[in-house]
Amino acid sequence: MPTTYLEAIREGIWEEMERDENVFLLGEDIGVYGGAFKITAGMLERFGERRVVDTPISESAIVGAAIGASFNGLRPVAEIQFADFISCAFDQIVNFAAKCRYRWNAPVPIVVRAPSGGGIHGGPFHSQNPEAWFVHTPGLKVICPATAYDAKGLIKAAIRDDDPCIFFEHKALYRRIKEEIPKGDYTVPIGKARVFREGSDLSIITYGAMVYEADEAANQLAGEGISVEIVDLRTVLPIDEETILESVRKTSKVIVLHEATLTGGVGAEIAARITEKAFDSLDGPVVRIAAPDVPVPYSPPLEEAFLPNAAKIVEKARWLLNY
Amino acid sequence: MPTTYLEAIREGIWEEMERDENVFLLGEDIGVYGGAFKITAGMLERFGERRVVDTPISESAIVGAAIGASFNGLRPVAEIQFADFISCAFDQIVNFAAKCRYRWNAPVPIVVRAPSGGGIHGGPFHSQNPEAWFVHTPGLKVICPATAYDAKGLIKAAIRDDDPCIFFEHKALYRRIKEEIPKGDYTVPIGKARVFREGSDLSIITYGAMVYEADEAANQLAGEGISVEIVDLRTVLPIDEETILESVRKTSKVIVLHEATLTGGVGAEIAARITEKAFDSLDGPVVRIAAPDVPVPYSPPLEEAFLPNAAKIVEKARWLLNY
Amino acid sequence: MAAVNRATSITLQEAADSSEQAELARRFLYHMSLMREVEDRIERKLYRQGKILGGVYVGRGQEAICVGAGMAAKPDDMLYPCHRDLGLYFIRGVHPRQVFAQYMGRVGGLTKGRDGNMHMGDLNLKIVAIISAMAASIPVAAGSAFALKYKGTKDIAFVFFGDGATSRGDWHEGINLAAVQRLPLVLICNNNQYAYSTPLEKQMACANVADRGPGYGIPAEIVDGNDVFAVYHAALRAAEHARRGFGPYMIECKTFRMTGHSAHDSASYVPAHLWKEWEAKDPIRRLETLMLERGWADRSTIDEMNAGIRAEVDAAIEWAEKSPYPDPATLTQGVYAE
Amino acid sequence: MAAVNRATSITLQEAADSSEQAELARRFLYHMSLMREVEDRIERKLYRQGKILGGVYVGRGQEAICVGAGMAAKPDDMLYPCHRDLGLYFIRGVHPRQVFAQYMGRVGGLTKGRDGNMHMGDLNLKIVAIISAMAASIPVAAGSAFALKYKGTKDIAFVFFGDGATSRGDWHEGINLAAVQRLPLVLICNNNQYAYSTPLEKQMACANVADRGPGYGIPAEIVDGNDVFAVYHAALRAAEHARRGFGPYMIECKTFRMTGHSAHDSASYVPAHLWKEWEAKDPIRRLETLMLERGWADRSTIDEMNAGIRAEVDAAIEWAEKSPYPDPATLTQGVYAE
Ligand SMILES: Cc1ncc(C[n+]2csc(CCOP(=O)(O)OP(=O)(O)O)c2C)c(N)n1
Ligand SMILES: Cc1ncc(C[n+]2csc(CCOP(=O)(O)OP(=O)(O)O)c2C)c(N)n1
Ligand SMILES: [Mg+2]
Ligand SMILES: [Mg+2]
Repeated sequence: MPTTYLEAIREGIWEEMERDENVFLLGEDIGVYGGAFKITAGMLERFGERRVVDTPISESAIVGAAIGASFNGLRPVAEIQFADFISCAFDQIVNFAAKCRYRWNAPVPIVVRAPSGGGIHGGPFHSQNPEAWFVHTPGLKVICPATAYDAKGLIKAAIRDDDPCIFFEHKALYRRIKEEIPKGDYTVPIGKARVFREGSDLSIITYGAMVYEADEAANQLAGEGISVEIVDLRTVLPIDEETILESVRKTSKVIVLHEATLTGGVGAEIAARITEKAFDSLDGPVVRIAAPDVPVPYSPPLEEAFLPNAAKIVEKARWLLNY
Repeated sequence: MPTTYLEAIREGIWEEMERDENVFLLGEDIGVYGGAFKITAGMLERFGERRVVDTPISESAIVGAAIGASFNGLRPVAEIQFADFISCAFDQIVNFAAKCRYRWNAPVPIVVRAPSGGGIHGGPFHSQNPEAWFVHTPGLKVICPATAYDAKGLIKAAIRDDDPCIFFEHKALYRRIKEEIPKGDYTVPIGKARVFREGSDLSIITYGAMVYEADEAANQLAGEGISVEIVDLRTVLPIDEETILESVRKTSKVIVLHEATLTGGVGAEIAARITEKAFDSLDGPVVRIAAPDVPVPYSPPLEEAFLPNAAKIVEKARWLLNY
Repeated sequence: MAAVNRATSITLQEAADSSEQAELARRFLYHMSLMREVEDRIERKLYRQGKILGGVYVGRGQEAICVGAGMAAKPDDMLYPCHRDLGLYFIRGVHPRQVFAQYMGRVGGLTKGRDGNMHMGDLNLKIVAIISAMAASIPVAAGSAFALKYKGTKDIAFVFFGDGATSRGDWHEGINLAAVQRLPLVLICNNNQYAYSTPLEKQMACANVADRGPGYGIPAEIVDGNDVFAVYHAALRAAEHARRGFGPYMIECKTFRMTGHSAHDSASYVPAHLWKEWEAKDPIRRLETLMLERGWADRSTIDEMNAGIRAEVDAAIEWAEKSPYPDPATLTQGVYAE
Repeated sequence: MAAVNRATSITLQEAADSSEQAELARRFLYHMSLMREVEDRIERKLYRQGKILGGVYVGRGQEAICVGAGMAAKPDDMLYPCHRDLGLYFIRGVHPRQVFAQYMGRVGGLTKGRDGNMHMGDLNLKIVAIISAMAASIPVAAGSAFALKYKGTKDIAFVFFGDGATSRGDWHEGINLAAVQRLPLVLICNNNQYAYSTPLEKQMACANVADRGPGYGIPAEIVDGNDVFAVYHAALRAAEHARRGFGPYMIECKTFRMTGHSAHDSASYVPAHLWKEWEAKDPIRRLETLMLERGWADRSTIDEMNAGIRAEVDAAIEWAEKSPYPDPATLTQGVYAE
């Protein structure tokens, strides 16, 4: 039976809880309620109040307490109810968690999970993709899985990782993405991209929900005889430069795509690296496709215009291929 | 008599306080003490406790209160004692201030001042350059002046601006930069870069304290017969794309330089835009020079190795010119 | 807890005469019933019909709080609602059709489709759009109060929040700043005993939110949040305190959320006896009973009023459904001043 | 404020016999005097000689707080110092030479030159490096307390903070979380009446930090922070409370910062009479007087101890100055696990 993206994350956490007594969960409404998105459903019953901790509405304290618990041997998995509220815990993440190892050799093996992304009519405060803030913060690892397989393998890898990991789960994928995945234990390495689809004419470098828009665009372009390669980054910090550059060297034309707003987004970093390190391989400008620089609007026609999609990708791809 | 960068900002604020009764100041230790860096020295005596408000240690409340006061007709200038602590007010800035106009047509004419930057042996918590986080936040304006002239003109423009402005003052420039500036009223437009030094062989796009490192490098390179153009962005959001592209089209070789850490920095955005919009003008990769991806270290030899400087620029420039 | 006053019963002393009381009661009832009707339609009809997308949060059972406090505010006072305070909008003159259009993402909504559901406001009406991050509104409201004092007005700011919001850092920072600066700020807590699925005892280790007043050096009073007169009179006292320059004043309104956290939440975590207990305390039924007992209204006037509300709401929904969606061409407009 | 206990005088009852007392006093005095001497050298000598760059923050006049509380902690308890708590490091076995090297940015320092001044810690010694953002350490310490309880130990966490830090959101969130979860956390406030230049009345509108205890449902006690025995015994009570599973316990130590906020601050904003008043209450002089009065020490033993400290410190500075600077080649190492 295929497993949803949501269920895959749940399974990954569950298995890690079974495997390691030091793993525990904290966050708002994760216990009795099983989490706003039901990622932790059933865990209170299985693991008890000691290991599944419903907290007050205190994002900063949730992350802070996770850090402190990690100093004493635990492996906390903190949930931020919506990624939009991770800004309330920002200082703990960027100034404390991220810098401990470098400053005084104190590892901070925590995971901060945050349901992110638009397309669910959540409006400006329940749709954001804030990964770029953390990508600009040395010391963090930032994970944005697209598939159920990766979601499970990466959450498990993040829990075992000795550095602070920010794990963005795309809300629009939770129930939409279903696939067969291995039942038992496996991990996916943090920092390794994956060629999601092989191709030779054009590379699309992307991650998260946009992988599927890219794939849809690739299908359409395939009909026109154009072969698109899709690189799913999976981890946006550290960035798997090697896999990106390999693809670019192969196709010579590249689109960088993400759902977050354009300016200062992760796409800027990727585009900059490509230009710097594969300049001679490029047969055209590195094209970025992203949401425009506005808050995420609520009304369906506005949100649709806001989000990148296959049609917008196809259009830009044609332009680039004719360059 | 030449005016320091610090004094220029002070003069700018002072004049705006004189000009407009609705301008007021709030922050930690800005009254009796005149601010940690003495930007507001003498203002309590001149304008009184009503308009110069010493607050508790509450960065989030400082920014939040500024926003609320702006709803009722005031023009608050909030001071964050060190830019490193702006993360404590992050949610108020990125989720509330930045989105009000778009969401419900409510202008937020506030200025958040934040002394930033390294080179003063401040260590990981008193040296950061956090501008990129805000550049990735639509709705904000982000200002990073390099000269005393611009510092005064831009703080005045920011106070008069109807959008939320984050004003980063570079601590290492406060007393180091001195120049003759006009006494009375003038403003510098937000969103306009300036060609700091004209040249024809190579463009360096930069801002803040790095303008002087670029200039120093340009001097050295001039000795080798190489003519460097320096674009001082002054404002990093909105980015003055036109001025950047004009310079790139002229020189065909470009270095993007900043003091903040490399990955996900403002330089990525600039490099990406250049590649996208001036691809055919480029005679070599867009080279970025920035601090490495580590927290700002304290010890002088480490900090020196960390900060970009003229020598590092000259080396990269030579490489690029030979490309 | 010497500094905490408790006003748990209806205090009518302050009122001049019975006809004034009756008129006040009618206005309370109208706003509370309108709020109930509008939210019932949204939560129990339009949402289930798929006509409303995204989150739906209503104030069922808590209507006395925003209506009682909102009626105590003067028109120039600033209001900072939370997500169960729809009554405030009606008191300030927002029409139900604007609310439905807002929920449906139409241009007729207060935010013209840019934001959804109760995330709406209008500076002209001095009602600030809800800030989604719980308690973020407290320091912002303190800033409004600062400006009103700065300008030498006698206007004040009202800020509304739930029991769960009290755990946020912003709650603490905002109240403390307001207290130190003696800002004219009235703090209205709806203590409905749950924050989403989280019960009070997992939110705080003290018995009452009001127990925190002394730690900020401000008065904090507990009232029966299902008694609109009690809320109203407490809010008047608080407003008077603030207007006179004595600084912030907190009112904790004990109540219960008679619904799930949002429309998709069945609230199965709430023990059944609590529903029963609080159903009996419904603030609208309670006000009606009071009005009938005192002879301020008879059944038929109330029925008539309700019929009027239903008709008003029917028309409002019709209007909202005809309101166009925003033009995608406007997507990037208005991020900055133009 | 019924829930607030006040312990303003020396309470020696708990102690078994006088020789134990004398021994305890000697250890207090050694750590307090060592802290004073090390910080005097840093602030008044090395900093002025330009041998130390960046910020210098010392605990002059407040030594009784960290030493009294630190001695009440057991070796496996977690310590979260603030920036005027150098004594904690010595109690945990850090050598003065490591502190000087730290301040000078040398590899011999606790952070090997990566961080500066008192921003240092060592997980092996269970002492967490100061978090620069005021009060950010409170939720983190709560997390340590959580883990210690989770693991079934009887160990607890101590977190130190100033009066100014109490205004931060993290302070509130951290204490509330610890209270709700009944975590074994001892909260030690050094109320030195200033935060940088900001006096108490601009920081809070209540009389005492301890007045906030009831709002979190935790005991909060006020002690004379210049009386090391009073601090020690209060900390023992608090620790006992926490170890027994009763949750957090706050101690507010009234004291005064006998110096500027940092080495570059002349503190001209402090009224002269306060310096005089508090100079007379110096905790080290006071302890010495007590020891002499009780016959626990004579002048010459104290002088000897001080001479020993000075020699130790001389040697430590010499050592630190010889400690090399970090190799720039290591700049990018250790950001992540390798
Ligand atoms: C900072 C933040 N964290 C989480 C949320 C998600 N959330 C929305 S409402 C809510 C519960 C609020 O409880 P309370 O303050 O008691 O108000 P009530 O809903 O009971 O009226 C939560 C957790 C949020 N909006 N903001
Ligand atoms: C969040 C934050 N804001 C501002 C500062 C700058 N700062 C450092 S210490 C200090 C004063 C602290 O006062 P208090 O907590 O009373 O401690 P004390 O220095 O008096 O011991 C300030 C404002 C900071 N470190 N963190
Ligand atoms: Mg509630
Ligand atoms: Mg203090």
